[in-house]
Amino acid sequence: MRFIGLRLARGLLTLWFAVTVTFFLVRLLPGDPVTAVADPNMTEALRQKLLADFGLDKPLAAQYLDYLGQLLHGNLGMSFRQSIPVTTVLMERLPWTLILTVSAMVVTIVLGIPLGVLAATRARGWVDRVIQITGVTAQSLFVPSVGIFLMYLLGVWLRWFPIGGAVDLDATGFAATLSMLHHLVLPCLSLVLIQLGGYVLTMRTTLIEALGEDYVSLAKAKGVRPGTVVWKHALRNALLPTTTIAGLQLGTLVGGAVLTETIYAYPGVGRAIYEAVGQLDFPVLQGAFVLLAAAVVAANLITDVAYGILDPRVRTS
Amino acid sequence: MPPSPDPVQKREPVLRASGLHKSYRGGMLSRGGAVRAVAGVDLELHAGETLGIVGESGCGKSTLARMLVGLERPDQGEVTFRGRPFFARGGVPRDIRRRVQMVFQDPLTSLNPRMTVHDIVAEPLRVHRLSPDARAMRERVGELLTLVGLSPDRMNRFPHEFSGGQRQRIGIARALATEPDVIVCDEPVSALDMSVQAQVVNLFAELQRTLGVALVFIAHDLAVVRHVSHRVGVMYLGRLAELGPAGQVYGAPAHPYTMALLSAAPVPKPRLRGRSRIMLAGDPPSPVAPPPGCRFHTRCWKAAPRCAEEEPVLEAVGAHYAACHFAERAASAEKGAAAL
Amino acid sequence: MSEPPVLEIRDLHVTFTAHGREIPAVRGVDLTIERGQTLALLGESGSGKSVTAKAIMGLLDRPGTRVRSAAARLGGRDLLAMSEEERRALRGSAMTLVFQDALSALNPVLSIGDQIGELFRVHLGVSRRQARARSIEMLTLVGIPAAAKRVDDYPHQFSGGMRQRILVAMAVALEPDLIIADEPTTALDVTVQAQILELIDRLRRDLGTAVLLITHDLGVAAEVSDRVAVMYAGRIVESGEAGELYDLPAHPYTAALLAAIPDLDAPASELRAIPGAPPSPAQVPPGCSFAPRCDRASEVCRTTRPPLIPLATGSGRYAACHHSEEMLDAALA
Amino acid sequence: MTAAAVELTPRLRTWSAFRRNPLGVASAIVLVLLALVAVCAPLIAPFPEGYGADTSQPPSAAHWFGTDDIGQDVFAQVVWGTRVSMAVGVSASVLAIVIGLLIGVSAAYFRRLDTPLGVLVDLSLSLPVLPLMILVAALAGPSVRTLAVVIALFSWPEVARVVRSQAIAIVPMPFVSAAKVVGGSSLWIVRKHLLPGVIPVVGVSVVLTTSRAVLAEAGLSFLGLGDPNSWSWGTILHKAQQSGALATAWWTTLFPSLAILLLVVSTTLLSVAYNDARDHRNSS
Amino acid sequence: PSVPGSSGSSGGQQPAPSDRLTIGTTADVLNYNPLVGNSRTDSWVTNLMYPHLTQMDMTGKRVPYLATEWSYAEDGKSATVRLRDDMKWSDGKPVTADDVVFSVMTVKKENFGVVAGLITALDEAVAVSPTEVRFDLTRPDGTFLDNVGFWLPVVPKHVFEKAPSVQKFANDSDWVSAGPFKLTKVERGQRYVMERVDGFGPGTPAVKEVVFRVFPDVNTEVLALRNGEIDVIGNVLPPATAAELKNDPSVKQEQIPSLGWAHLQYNVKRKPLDDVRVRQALAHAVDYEAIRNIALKGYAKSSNSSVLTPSLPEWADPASKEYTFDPALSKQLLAQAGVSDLSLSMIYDQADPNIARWAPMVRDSAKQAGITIKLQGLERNTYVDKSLKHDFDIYAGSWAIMDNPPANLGLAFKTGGYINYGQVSDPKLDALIDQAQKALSVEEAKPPIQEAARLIRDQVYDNVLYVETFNVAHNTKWTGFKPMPSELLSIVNPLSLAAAKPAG
Ligand SMILES: Nc1ncnc2c1ncn2[C@@H]1O[C@H](COP(=O)(O)OP(=O)(O)OP(=O)(O)O)[C@@H](O)[C@H]1O
Ligand SMILES: Nc1ncnc2c1ncn2[C@@H]1O[C@H](COP(=O)(O)OP(=O)(O)OP(=O)(O)O)[C@@H](O)[C@H]1O
Ligand SMILES: [Mg+2]
Ligand SMILES: [Mg+2]
Repeated sequence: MRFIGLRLARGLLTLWFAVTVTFFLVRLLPGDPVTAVADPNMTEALRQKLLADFGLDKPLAAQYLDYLGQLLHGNLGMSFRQSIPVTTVLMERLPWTLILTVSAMVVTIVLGIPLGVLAATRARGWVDRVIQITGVTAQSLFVPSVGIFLMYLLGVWLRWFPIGGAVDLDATGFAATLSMLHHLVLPCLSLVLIQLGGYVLTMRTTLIEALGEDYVSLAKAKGVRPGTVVWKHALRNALLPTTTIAGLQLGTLVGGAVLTETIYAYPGVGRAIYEAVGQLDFPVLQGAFVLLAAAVVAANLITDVAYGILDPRVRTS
Repeated sequence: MPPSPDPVQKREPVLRASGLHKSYRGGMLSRGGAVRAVAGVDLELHAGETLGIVGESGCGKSTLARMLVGLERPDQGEVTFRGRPFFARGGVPRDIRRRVQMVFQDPLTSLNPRMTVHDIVAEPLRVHRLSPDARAMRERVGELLTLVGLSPDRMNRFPHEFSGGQRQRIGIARALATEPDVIVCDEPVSALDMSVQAQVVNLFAELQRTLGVALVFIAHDLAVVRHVSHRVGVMYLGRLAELGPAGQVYGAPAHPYTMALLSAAPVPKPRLRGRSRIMLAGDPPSPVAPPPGCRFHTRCWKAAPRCAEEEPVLEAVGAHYAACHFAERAASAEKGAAAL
Repeated sequence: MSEPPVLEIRDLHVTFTAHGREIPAVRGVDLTIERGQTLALLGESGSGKSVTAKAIMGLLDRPGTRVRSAAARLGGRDLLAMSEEERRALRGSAMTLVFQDALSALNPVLSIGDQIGELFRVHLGVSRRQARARSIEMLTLVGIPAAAKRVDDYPHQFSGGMRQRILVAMAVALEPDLIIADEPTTALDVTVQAQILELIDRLRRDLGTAVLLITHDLGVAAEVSDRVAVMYAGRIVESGEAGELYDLPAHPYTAALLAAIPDLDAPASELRAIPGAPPSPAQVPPGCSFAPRCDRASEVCRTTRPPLIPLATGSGRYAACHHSEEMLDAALA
Repeated sequence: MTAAAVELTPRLRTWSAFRRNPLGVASAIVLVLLALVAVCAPLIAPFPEGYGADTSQPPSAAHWFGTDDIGQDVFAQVVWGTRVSMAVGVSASVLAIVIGLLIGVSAAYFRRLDTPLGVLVDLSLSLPVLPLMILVAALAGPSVRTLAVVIALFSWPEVARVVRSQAIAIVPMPFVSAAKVVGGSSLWIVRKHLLPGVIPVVGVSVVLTTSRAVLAEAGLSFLGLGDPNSWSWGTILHKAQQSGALATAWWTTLFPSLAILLLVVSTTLLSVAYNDARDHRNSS
Repeated sequence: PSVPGSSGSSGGQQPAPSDRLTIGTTADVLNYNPLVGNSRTDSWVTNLMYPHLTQMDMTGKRVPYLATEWSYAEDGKSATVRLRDDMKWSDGKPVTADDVVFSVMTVKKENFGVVAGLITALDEAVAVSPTEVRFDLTRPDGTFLDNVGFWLPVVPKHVFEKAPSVQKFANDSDWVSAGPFKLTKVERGQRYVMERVDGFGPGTPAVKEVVFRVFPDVNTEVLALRNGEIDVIGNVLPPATAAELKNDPSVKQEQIPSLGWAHLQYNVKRKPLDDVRVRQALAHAVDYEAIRNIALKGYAKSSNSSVLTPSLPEWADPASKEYTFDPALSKQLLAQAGVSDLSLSMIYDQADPNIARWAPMVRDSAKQAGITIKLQGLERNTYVDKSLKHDFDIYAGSWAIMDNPPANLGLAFKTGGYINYGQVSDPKLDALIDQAQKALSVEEAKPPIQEAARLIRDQVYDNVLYVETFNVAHNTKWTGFKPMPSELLSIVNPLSLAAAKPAG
């Protein structure tokens, strides 16, 4: 109970921190939303009126308290540029980001674990080297370059996958799902590429470490089959640090997908942030950061749960 | 029997611990209660004397040692050096720090692997500015190394280039650098190979004889403690079960736990194999929730209902002290057992 | 008696390669253990005891490790002639290993029942339920109270002594021919140590298993072993029946060890220490490894390695020293 | 003792293990070469400026990496880009490491600071880095110095965490207690025992943060927040992207991308190799 | 708005691919209220929904759309517009003079948006009949009809009047529109689907459906065009891409004149830029030809250093001469002005691909004249902020749409003009511009405005570099577009899309 309370308190703290940091950062930006919509015919009086409309004429502290107060009511405010609530803007984007990041995460884990195991069990052999180099290389790729390359190769040249977007206009029902997956492949692939390396390398190191532990020797001494030794005895332990990394990444991935979503014209939150910076749309920006912080908090909770399932030392004490 | 120091008992002790308590609470997230590592220990150490402490793993020996050198601040009670309390305002006074030193269990981890032997031994000299210049410092380090039986020309090497016994000598040299009055040794030989152990034990005995420092010698090996100590304390779960002159504690133990300990210790004499031994049941209880009353009653074959309720105090039993409701009877019973 | 010894090892060598250097950790070890017998393998840290044990178990399969021996037989079965799969089938059933540090040897994320039951499932192919039932039996056997309740607990929920008992339970579960116990009590309190040693000894008596007890504690060896082998720098320097060996050591190293033990009954002012330190396994002198520290060492000791040869005195005494006869004579005189 | 004397020092042991790892050695060589290119850029190619007659030419003998849409030599751009990219990477990582080192060590040693600093680090780690970098870079205006500072500002928590976890392993070591018993002050212990102890892991951090900083620099420059007065790999890519030539003039993107890849891969492999070499337990 | 996984289309039969024209755009529609929204990408969509009084032909002359005829009264104090009678709102109500009056008077009353600044002369708008509107003006203003005709979107009075504040009215659902297409579905971040309106006044569109798809990155957009996923790229192609795409047989590019120009402005309030010789020195230190040929790949025309560009041939002054690129002359002028080691900073929007291209060229050519120019490529908001605050030495930028010289020059060069970034303050210039604004016809306005333009050129109040020729790409499967000048109209204007049809 106390544990849960602490986690929650920590989550709230994280949220508050993100809100505060971004609130002030955003307001430190040069110019104001009104200059962003500047048009040649605007007069100074008009400008002031607009500022007042946005509530930007009040002192910063008052704006901040207002914002926190609204936030407590779950109100993220209205977008400056699009006259709709920020929640609407974000909620339209969030599902896509979740689809993208979660699928990338799942694929990464599904591929990363066996590759890590392969590298660790063949440590210092050529298989290990190949996996390591590939992993590191993939991790070091620059997203936009990869994106354009993949789209050119698989989209324009081979015509296997569509260019940009998230789902076809005409697709309905099952076809819509298929179309969604079809559009998901390329952006997901880029995200997987850049994440996979980290996973495999961590898996490899922790598994090599686990394979040197006494409990692995004991399992061997019990006559357990080599495969079982790796997959049952060593892997369960090696998964613990990997889980932490996965949790950390899941949280930051949402924000980290900015480049990917922009290049692939994928309608996610990351792109909304990028656009909102350009438009100085403070409420959307802040809302997005609150959302991302919430994602991090949620990811941490998930990690804790996963940790509990994997590690009885946590579960039973 | 080690040479007995001069009639010490009457003189003012160099180090006195009274009513020491120390608990550790777990991290912020841990549930259970605090570990009560030391729960009420009183000790006196006289100049030139060796006080041995034995006890099983986790009974609080190291915690006691750390409090005796001022590394840890007791929750309750205090440690005084020649009558001056350790924790004045703002930490341990520098001169007391200088006078009370420590030798650690693991010779390797207690020496910084990135420092040369010279730097390690010179560290106290630097901290207390005991050497006017670098040359004097080298000379002093050389002297100290010679004193512990190491050749001074190896002082520019790193600890890992030495064997276990030699490393422990480096640690001892460091402890001697400030010319302390008291050295607390926390299991100084447990990590050593059996063929080297004796070298270090001998060194301690000799240093004490020549320099007259008072030693607190902690170990779990009964024989080693017996070998170096004038007086011996037996600890169980954070408390002293028995305390007294070595000969008496070993020869006529008053506390059942001391008896069990002595009897369980393996004897390197195959011929004595068949002897009757006291086999304790179960494991030592957790220090988080020590049993009420006498802490030993859960495993004691002599326990009576009273033991579960009333905590025995350390009181004189003949020439030494024991904390047991049945101490005297135990002492006589032991004689009977020995006769069997 | 035509019954073959439970374990027979001839000329075992183990060499590690690390940083391009060869470390001959074990250099020609012979071991024989008869049924129902306890052999204590004594020796100080780094002398190669654990490596020997792992080599016998066939656990040294990581790259950079070379294991070679002239003969290796377990109850008459030739381990060298077997396939890896056949050897695996013997591990855990015909020969078992008890580790020193029970906490690190038990898998923290698997329940005790799962870890013990695995033995039955791997070797007997029984169902999960049966394996569980057998695990409870084993826990009861080694004296874990309320075994049925605790079978699903995890290692961290047990005390040190209980964990060690669980390891012992695993070692005896399939009534092996040979139990190798690698310092099974070093991490434990004396009072608990006595319990565990007693337990192993009782099971040995009941099952007639042979035990290879690895220890560096002369006291422990004296308490439980029938025979003792003393290892120094990767070799066995002396072996023999326990009582005889302690009374009349035929190797200066054994003698020095015995002399260095403080005696409870006779607290002397000065212990007889052995000068110097054991050699690093990567750097062993050409002759007798003990020669640099030996007060009897003569020229021949520094140049010629003494072989482990049977001694005239006593039953099955062996020693590897150019001066053993001298020593025995001196002691008897 | 002769036996012990020949044992290698940990440093030498690491070095000898490292030398045996072809990947690590190759990476180190690549990094040294890149550093040389950065330092000697003026000797290798003239600073890319002005315009040329041959616009959008594919690679040829005259222009190894081709030319961009205003006829500048891409090879020269990449060479000079090495300078800025590496400078930003290295200075950002140095800055991040100084901050991370201070905070990590303080958190590990001063128990009372641990919780607040730990929370600060955790919170900072949970912020979405790239979007925030975009914000701050927009705020500060584009220049090489801004980039370095911004990147450092968001990279230190990672370093602090690594440093703290290493330092926290050192704090309970008996030699630290020994220094205390001997009378060493907190400052003394931090200076003489903790800092030297965490330097090896910081070594790994340096390369890793550098590579991350290079990627971050490329990302920010790509989004148009780079320094327009100097060439970095990200700037080259940004210009290629702006000219809409990513998909057609492949050479304008391929070579800077490869340069980024080369640097990041070699730094990562170097740190992996270094870590492997340091881990004596498994280096058989 | 749709949620992933839910079925997309409204059901019914799917249009065949050739019935659908897909247009790539780089941003979402931010505001569906045409009176407020002013981004180019917003306008593409709202222009198809809300009619304007007039459109433009390729020379910038106004052509009829909702209005059929328009004229000023003799005294210039009022103007009359006749409307066509066959336009209907999508809910069946006719588009009448009331709607026009409502639209313009709301803007005047609530004082917002682009139009507000253009109708300062308006006193009152009156619906004379359902098809005739009269604007009463407070002073003669020859720019009024051009401005209102082109910029004012006409919104349905019966819908918009219900909003308490039209300015705050989001208009984000249940649209009532009167253009050739009506908005039927919005998937923010992805696409906007518009269906054709049968019986659209000027003629029913040929294509059944127009879809705008959002691609934030031009490169991706180009790939999508080549892949056939989109038929038209709404945005102007970067010159390099246009040059590359020339070789692609499946892509056709329409050349659209720009109504604006790219230019350098010097902060005349700052020393030594207050000295005309220094400004002239700077003007002679720019290699105009190179910028047009290299940075713009030849997709740019010279404006002869005049603010009257060739895009508006009616106004252009053939006598104007472009500044020569002459570093020697430049040095000489500087020496005359007594300036040495001139070092200036130049701000520009780093996100503008063309300027980012030629800004270094300006720097490099200035270097030949011994002038140091430090580039400050800024993030857009910072750039706008600095421009408005006149915080720069040299401002590099481009005007988007300057469709009426008297009106535009007033904003850009009259003392205190809102976009008078260079802080020009020249009484002679002010007088000339005033005179031109009062004139009711081009003939009348031309002499003073050409005089003003010459003054601007000679005093280097503005240094016009070029007028871009926009390239808008579409798939060769489509034909029949009616291009109009400026990026705002290009081929995505309502009349063009209404006329577009599959080729062959
Ligand atoms: N820093 C600490 N934090 C929490 N618990 C501690 C700490 N130090 C010691 N303890 C606990 O206090 C108890 C006594 O520990 P201590 O180290 O004093 O025992 P010990 O007698 O020295 O044991 P050993 O023989 O194993 O060295 C143990 O239960 C231990 O777990
Ligand atoms: N995997 C390995 N790689 C390299 N050297 C090894 C390896 N395992 C053991 N050694 C070396 O072999 C020697 C013998 O080790 P072993 O573990 O058998 O000693 P031990 O007698 O069991 O000592 P202890 O009493 O400390 O357990 C040691 O010097 C050790 O360093
Ligand atoms: Mg201890
Ligand atoms: Mg061992």
